[in-house]
Amino acid sequence: MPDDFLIRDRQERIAAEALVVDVDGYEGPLDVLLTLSRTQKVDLRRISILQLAEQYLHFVEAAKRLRIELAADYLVMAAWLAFLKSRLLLPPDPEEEGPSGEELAAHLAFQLERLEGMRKAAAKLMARDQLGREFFGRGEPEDVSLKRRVVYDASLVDLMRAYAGVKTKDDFEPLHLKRGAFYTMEQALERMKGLIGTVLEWSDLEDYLPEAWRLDPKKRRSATAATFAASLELVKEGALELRQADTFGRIEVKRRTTSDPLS
Amino acid sequence: MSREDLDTLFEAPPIAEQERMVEAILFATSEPLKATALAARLPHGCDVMHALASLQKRYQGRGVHLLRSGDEWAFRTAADLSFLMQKETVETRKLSRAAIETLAIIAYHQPVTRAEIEEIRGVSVSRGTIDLLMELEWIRLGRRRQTPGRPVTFTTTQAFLAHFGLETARDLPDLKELRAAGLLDNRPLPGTPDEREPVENDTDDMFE
Amino acid sequence: MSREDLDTLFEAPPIAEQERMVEAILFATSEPLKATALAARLPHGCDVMHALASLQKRYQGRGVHLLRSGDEWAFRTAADLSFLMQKETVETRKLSRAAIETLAIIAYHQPVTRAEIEEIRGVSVSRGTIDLLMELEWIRLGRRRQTPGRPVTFTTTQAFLAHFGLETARDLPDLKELRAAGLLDNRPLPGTPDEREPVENDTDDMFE
Repeated sequence: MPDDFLIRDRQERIAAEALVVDVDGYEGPLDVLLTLSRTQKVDLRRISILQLAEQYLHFVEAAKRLRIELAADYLVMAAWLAFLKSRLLLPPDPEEEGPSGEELAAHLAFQLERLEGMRKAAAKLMARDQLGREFFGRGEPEDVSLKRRVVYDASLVDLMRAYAGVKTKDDFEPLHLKRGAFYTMEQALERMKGLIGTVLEWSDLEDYLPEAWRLDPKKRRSATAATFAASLELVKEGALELRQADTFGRIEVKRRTTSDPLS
Repeated sequence: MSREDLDTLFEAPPIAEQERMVEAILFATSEPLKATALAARLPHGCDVMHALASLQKRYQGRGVHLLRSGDEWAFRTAADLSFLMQKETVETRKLSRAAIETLAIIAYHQPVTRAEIEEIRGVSVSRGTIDLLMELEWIRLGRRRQTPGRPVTFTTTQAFLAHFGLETARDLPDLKELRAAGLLDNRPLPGTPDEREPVENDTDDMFE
Repeated sequence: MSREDLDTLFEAPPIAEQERMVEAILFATSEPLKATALAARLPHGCDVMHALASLQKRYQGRGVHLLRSGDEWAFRTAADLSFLMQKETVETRKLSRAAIETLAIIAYHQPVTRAEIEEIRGVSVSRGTIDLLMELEWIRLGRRRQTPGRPVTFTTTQAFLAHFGLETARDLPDLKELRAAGLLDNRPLPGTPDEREPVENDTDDMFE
């Protein structure tokens, strides 16, 4: 058989078969070289690149004879190895430029060792404990509920400017008669009548001014006058008592009770 | 061979190991498990109830508890930490003019009643404005005014001071100082864009 | 108010409480969480790294472990209990030899260009292989190489580390040995210019 010289023993035959499979599986010429190198049964660092080149060239020859279609890069590798082989066999030509055959051979050895190193590392990586295979995450994660929070942004300057705006508002208001600044006695009487039921102790008349009429001095004056007039009216009716300790002193009011003799 | 024979033939793992196993299964499972379902997944001879009880004890006071509901068991977040399970999305909004004015008046006049605020602003204060400021915890109810009707007053809060970087509300600049800072004059007309932006930035620096 | 003032104003919860909180958050999720994401969910002033470290210690030897991958943390069941977990095992597509080798080359040589992967394997890398690894979120695009053509590079991801239970890319099996043997060096074919030279420092990014 013409191919017999290739297949020297059983192991090599198996290797050759693997090669055919690998060609189909398209693992590339470097893969073929790595597989072939194993037949040398030496450390990759001490491999004979010359021998490997010959093995590879035989492999390509055999493939051709078996009419196995080889991809272009296998043939490129074959051409390169043929060149390398000639470099290694012939004495170095001092005239020639470029790397020596030894340098090229060393690099090919490095490539093979590196590929093998990566394969071993890949195997170790895949042999590690893996998520979803050896170790597992939380099977029933608890939902994180989304809560939308609105943050209101206001700076101190906003605050002060707003206050300044409010305080100077009057300056910018168009001129008009402010009728609202007068609190009538009728209004005061209405209010006092509603409140006297609660006034069991002497208390300051000013406390009975309506809320909205306390701060503005003009409005306060109007409200005080009206409330005082209304109180006098109520005293006349016998519903209220009124007293003032001294001139310009506080005017105090109190509900008049029946047990309380008129003073 | 009887069941008893099997029990002695295959020794059950030590209880600590059983507890680890139950822990791992309950952690990884996608639904609460019945003790019987757990037992089916454990090596022969394990005492599931014992393992569950000691696991439950181990998680006492932790961030996660082993809870039983009916005859099913599951790990659950400790109830007091449930607030951590909420993810907040934050949206920043500017306070409305009504709100910032109301807040300013409360800050400067506290304690102040609603009627007084209305008097100063010259417009009524909506319930919503007060509610918003309360919700922000920038204002709170003060003592009732000891006047007829005993109206509630509003004051600002610690959170207000913290937000605006003030030590006390007394640190707020008075009208004279506001004027000196240029905040009282050149007030933009309502509805027109404020052209004094650069001044605002200047002022900002003073307070940050 | 300065940051320091705030720190003293709002006191952080005690460390034991911080640990509980981290425990609850990590227990509730199946995805690894970054320490920064954890910190964002904890009250002000918490020391997340401290809490994580003491939590990790607490779960040593338990049925569930706290694993770190990159700067992400997650609880995972102990690998020695995998025999109990058949129910949880997800049937994953078996990776092709090409995909496994490509992944390993990217992991050990990152950041690495496609041309470099091809040089190492001695065969072209199919588009599908890269796509598959990207889809698994085990690899991602790194910075472009600053060489002519500015080729894209590939690096591994946090998800890759998490899947293989690696804390960092430094923990890859045999990394030291491979490096000592010079097998991770970039050694160009003699007589060809090394296009990676200007950015050699890049190569070790992931490992330092």
